[in-house]
Amino acid sequence: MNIEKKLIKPASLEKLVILLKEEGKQIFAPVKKDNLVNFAEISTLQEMTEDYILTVQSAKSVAFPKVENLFDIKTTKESITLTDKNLNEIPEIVLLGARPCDAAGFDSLNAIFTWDYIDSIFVERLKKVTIIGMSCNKYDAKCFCTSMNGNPGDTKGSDILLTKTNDGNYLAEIITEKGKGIADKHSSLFESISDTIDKNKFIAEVPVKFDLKQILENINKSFESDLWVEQSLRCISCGSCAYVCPTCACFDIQDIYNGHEGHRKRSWDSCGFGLFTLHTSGHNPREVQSQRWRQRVMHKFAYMPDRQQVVGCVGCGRCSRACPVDMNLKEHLINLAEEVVK
Amino acid sequence: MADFEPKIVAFVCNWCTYAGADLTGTSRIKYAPNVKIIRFPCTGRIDFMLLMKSFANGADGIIVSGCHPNDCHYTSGNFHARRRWMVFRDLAEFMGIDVNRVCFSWVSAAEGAKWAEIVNTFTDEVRKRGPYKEYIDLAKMEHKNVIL
Amino acid sequence: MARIGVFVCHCGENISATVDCEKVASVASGFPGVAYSTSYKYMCSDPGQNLVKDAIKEYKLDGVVVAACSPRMHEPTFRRATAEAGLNPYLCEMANLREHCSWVHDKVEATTNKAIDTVRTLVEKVKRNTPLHPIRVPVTKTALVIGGGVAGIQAALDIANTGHKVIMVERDPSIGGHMSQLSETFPTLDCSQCILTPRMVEIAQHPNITLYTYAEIESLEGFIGNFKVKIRKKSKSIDEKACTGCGLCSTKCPTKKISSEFEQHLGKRPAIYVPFPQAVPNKPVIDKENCTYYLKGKCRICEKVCPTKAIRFDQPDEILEVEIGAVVVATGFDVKETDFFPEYGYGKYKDVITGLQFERIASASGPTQGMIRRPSDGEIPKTVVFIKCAGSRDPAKGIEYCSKICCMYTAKHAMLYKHKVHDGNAFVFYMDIRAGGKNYEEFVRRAITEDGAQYIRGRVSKVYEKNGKLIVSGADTLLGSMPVEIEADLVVLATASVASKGAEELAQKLHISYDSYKFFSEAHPKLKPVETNTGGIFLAGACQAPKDIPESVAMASGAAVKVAVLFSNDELTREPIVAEVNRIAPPMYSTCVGCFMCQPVCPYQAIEREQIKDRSGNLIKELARINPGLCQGCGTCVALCRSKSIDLHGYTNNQVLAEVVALLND
Amino acid sequence: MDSIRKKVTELLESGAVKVVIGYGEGSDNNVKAIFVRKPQDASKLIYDERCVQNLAFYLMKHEVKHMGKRGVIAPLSVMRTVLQVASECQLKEDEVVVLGITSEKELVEFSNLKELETYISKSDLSLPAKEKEIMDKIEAMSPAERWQYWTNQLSKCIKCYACRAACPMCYCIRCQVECNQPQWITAEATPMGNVEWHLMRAMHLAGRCVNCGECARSCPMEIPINLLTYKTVSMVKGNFEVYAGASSTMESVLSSYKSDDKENFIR
Repeated sequence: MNIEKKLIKPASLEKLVILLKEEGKQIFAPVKKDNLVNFAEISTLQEMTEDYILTVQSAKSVAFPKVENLFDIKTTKESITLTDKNLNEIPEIVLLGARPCDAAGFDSLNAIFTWDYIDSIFVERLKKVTIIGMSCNKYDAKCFCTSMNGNPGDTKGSDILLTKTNDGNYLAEIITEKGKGIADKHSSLFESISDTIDKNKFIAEVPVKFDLKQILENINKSFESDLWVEQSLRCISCGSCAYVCPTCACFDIQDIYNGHEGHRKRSWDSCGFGLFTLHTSGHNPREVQSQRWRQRVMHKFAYMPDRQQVVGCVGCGRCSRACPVDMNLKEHLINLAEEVVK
Repeated sequence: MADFEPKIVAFVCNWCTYAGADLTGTSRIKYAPNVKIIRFPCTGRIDFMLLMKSFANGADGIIVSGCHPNDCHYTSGNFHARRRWMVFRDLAEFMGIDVNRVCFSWVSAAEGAKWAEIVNTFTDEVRKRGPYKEYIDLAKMEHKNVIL
Repeated sequence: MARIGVFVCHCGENISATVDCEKVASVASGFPGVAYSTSYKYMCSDPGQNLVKDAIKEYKLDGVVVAACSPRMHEPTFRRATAEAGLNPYLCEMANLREHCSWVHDKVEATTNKAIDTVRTLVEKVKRNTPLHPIRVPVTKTALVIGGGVAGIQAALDIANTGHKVIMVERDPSIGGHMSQLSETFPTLDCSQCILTPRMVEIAQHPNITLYTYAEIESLEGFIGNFKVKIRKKSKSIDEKACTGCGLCSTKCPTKKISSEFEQHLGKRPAIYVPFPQAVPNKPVIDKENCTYYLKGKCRICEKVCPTKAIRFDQPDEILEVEIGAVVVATGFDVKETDFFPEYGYGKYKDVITGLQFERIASASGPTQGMIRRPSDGEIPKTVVFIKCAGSRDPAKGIEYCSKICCMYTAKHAMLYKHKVHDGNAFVFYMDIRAGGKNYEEFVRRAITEDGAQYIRGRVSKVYEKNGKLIVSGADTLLGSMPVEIEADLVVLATASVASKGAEELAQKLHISYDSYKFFSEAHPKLKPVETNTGGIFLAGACQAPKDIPESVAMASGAAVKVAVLFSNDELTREPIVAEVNRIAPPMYSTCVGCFMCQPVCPYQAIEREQIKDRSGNLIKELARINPGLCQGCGTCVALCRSKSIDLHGYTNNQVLAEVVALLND
Repeated sequence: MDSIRKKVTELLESGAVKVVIGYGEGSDNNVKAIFVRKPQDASKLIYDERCVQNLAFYLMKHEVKHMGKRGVIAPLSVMRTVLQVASECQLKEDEVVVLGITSEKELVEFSNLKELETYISKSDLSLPAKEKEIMDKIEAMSPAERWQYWTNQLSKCIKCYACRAACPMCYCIRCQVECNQPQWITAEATPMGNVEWHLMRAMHLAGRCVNCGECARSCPMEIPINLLTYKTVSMVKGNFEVYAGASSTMESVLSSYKSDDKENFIR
């Protein structure tokens, strides 16, 4: 589908939010609370903030929530009944204000959840998400999307991408059928705009920090490198990087059951946790943090490209922002590249 | 609210309060049926998490009771328990948990009447406070998919 | 799915009068995991128990809930029945529908509902029960008796006569205790030493008894049947084997003016001494604090005169380590003295003395050879005032209890005094006369009516000296609190009996509990008066509370029987309700991280440090281990453990949390 | 700073320690923990007001532990942590050299933990004024407001366990929150589970927290969870007259008792 360019004025966007909500969709957008900007459900556009580079947490939970009820369990005297999640209950969600890197992240997640096993709940959730992204006009030192083949105005992953122009209006790029559906349905809000408008004028220029190709080619050779140990010495094995990451998909499954009824639940987990790979036998194949750090990086930069033909990183830099001990992924990747060259 | 009957769970030690409650029975002293007892060997065995789980499972009030100081069957379990309760109460109060819904008491094996009195007084108190709605509401609240 | 049987008992009408037992049984039959549910009129009767046993077999039950009376009543009954049906007894739990339900609630729906909730709770618990097996520990059949007073002597002889070995440890140079200091005993007025000394000799000669005098307990470790005691034998500075007890050393010792403890400081003794002539063992010790040689490095006269060369100035303290199976604590009491009674002038006036000092004055072997002479000038006092409850029953003095023996010994003192000083006046100030005991009341009555002791009901406010007389100023409450002043020549205070010096330290060494007065605590005030809360440690005599001689002796025999019962088996079986630290496969070994914060909370020192080493002996990990022989199952460590690495069999985290959830979710 | 670098060089040259854990320049004006193993790398050490991480955590980290004897650059919180973890058998006296940093940024050396204890006994261990002020505000609220405040704050928690990972006292290899037999606390972040988890963590730190604030600093959701453990700090100080991390031999407050502990809340 060809990208169609339209113009949407703030007042129209405001109206769009109300109309979409009236259609029964949940609208999630960046909201500022206690000085933190995160996605939250909004009813009006006023609740949304534009004062953010990135939300603290990624937008992934619209399709891969922190906790997912996989099925319900009910025990009676005679039997145990399992009831699968009713996919029809999954709401339609409009994700407004997602950055291009957020939008790109769903590609990686989708690759994992539809690889050897098709995760129907994830697929259904993602199907019902419409992403109205918003290009970045600011960036910070942790951003490295351009090194990851992305850019602050990338349309990949978004259904509609908004770019704020000088006059306060938004350039709306209608990217997918889903996006077109909305634009067509509310065509009065989408005005036409000259095709020649140069979007790049309105987006941030994020410098390229390393050569991704070089890293992808060489990383497999680094498995035995001492650098993993050296880099991870200061890592404290918390899960904050994984929990804010738009592409991390590790999860844990637990039964919450009171003897009569309960649920099997899936919740986020992190490969950085010491107990993540602990076997019942007591053996732990990734016993120390350097192995877990290597796993995290290699999973994203070696195993995923290998298996799912997609890199498990979008360069949003959230992990580095969240890390309490300055584990800067970008720097570590640069060092790795240098090491491999040596 | 008039017909609200609180659910109260009592954690008691085997040697003093459980025996004291037995004596209440043998003495045929009546008390409110709202309180249901779970037996422990000693108050020292009672984990503060059990109090939290009781509220989360719908208790409106909790009684924790054991031997008077120096009477512990195991000499010091109640002393250790008392310290934990001190810290727990303080912290819970700081978090806005309604500590008035937890009744700590010493009831000896000889204090059958005291047990009945504690149960009745406390049941009345909790009845007046009403259901512990704030807590149950929180327990029932699903985590929003995307949170603030 | 579990196969639980629920057995609801009507208890005649005790339960069914207010609880709808049929309904409880029928609702329970619908609980998940309940394979069989029924109710019966008397579940504890033979037919009732058979019903349980038959159902276990017929329905292949793997857990039993008996909903009946208190488990404190019939848990053993039903666990036995369960075992007889071939199921592990610890898979049986009781729901208390009688004491905690039917007897305390009216016949309303809520009562039956509570019964149902209780049953559901226990069903969820028993689903998580695991088979437990009694813990067997061997028994070392040697008893330790601490204290060589009359109680210790009695206990030691009784145990020794059952054929078991006894080790007796006495802190003083001689056994005999306070009883050896007494003149005559109430209510028979027989001579104290005459009845005691044969027993003391028997201790020394009994083949089953090893006696260590001048010795103290250093530490006690282990558990019932398996204690290890360290005994410090203080240096006596003599070779006991060589010494014949001839007494020449004492006679020749130049330091003779040391205040005698045995004589309650009314007499003197030399630095090398036996406390009293009938002492057992009758061999001296050197009092290092007063011996010239130890103080100044010169003298050694005793060494020169000793015919068997038995003096050993360089003898060190000796620490013995002995394995024992049971302990009888018989450390007795002390009397309150010193400046505790400033208003009575004790310590200020020489003629204000304690009852125990009066015993020495009245004793034929005492400093006055049994003549009643007062300490100040040796004159025979013509007026003696006895003040009872000196300290006892006096909250203001911090002693609220009654010392129990003073009423009797004061009557005896008045009587002895009148027998010896016929024209003397004996006044007794008292609060109440407590003379419960065989022939006791008659004895007191005799002191008043036959011997003319003058009893005045009231308290003495002050004793002061005026013109060489002690003025005892008090009130007679029977005469409307009329002030009374008596000019006395001697004042005897029936001072409070208090815990023996060092009782607190000893209790801590033995890990037994004590009350706020430092008297040792019995396990149960009615039913376990000689047991302590620590298995295998028993109490005898006044270390538990003030007692007279017959009571102490009776208690000592009681303690001896408890020891004999313990020693009647080669092995002990113990309830398997004990805590355990989890173990998992290497390289973790356990989720325990070895912070050992659980160690100090264990009242029984049951938590040990276990080192896990690799083949070359390098330490891999240190973690906690609970000695099942020592653990009594209180679970204090379980609640404390942050990583939940400790659990308590019978009350596991899994069980108790399931109970909470089941109780609150119908 | 020079004296610190000089001392570190000496220690490494003489082989007295195998590694010194200290602060170094990180990315984007951040400070990061560095592990100096060569004398010449001592020059990378820095110390300024950005150096707040509680480095004592690394003393017990598997990889660092296996390097051998460790030196650590130790501002007050690190010094206290060393004593506290030593009292909990997680660190032996001969495994560590504490390079203390005074509030004037001066080096202070200790030849043993006893000396460190003496230094600590003269230091101000009280809670930071800023947090105390917030705590006072919370305490002044009504119970309902406090409940509102905390449920609101804690609902942000995503259970990434950064607080636990950063806390040097949270050295358990399996936390109670990870027990699933029984499952005390739901594995996922739920409003209730979050309250339970943070209350439990604070209870487990009662009498042990040295108020370094590492938990709150590491929280990506910026929840002031340190206030909960700080509450236990002030409670323990108020009732039992002790601060954690003052001695390597003291018995923990919750492992001990006094027969006359306060019991006016017990009926």
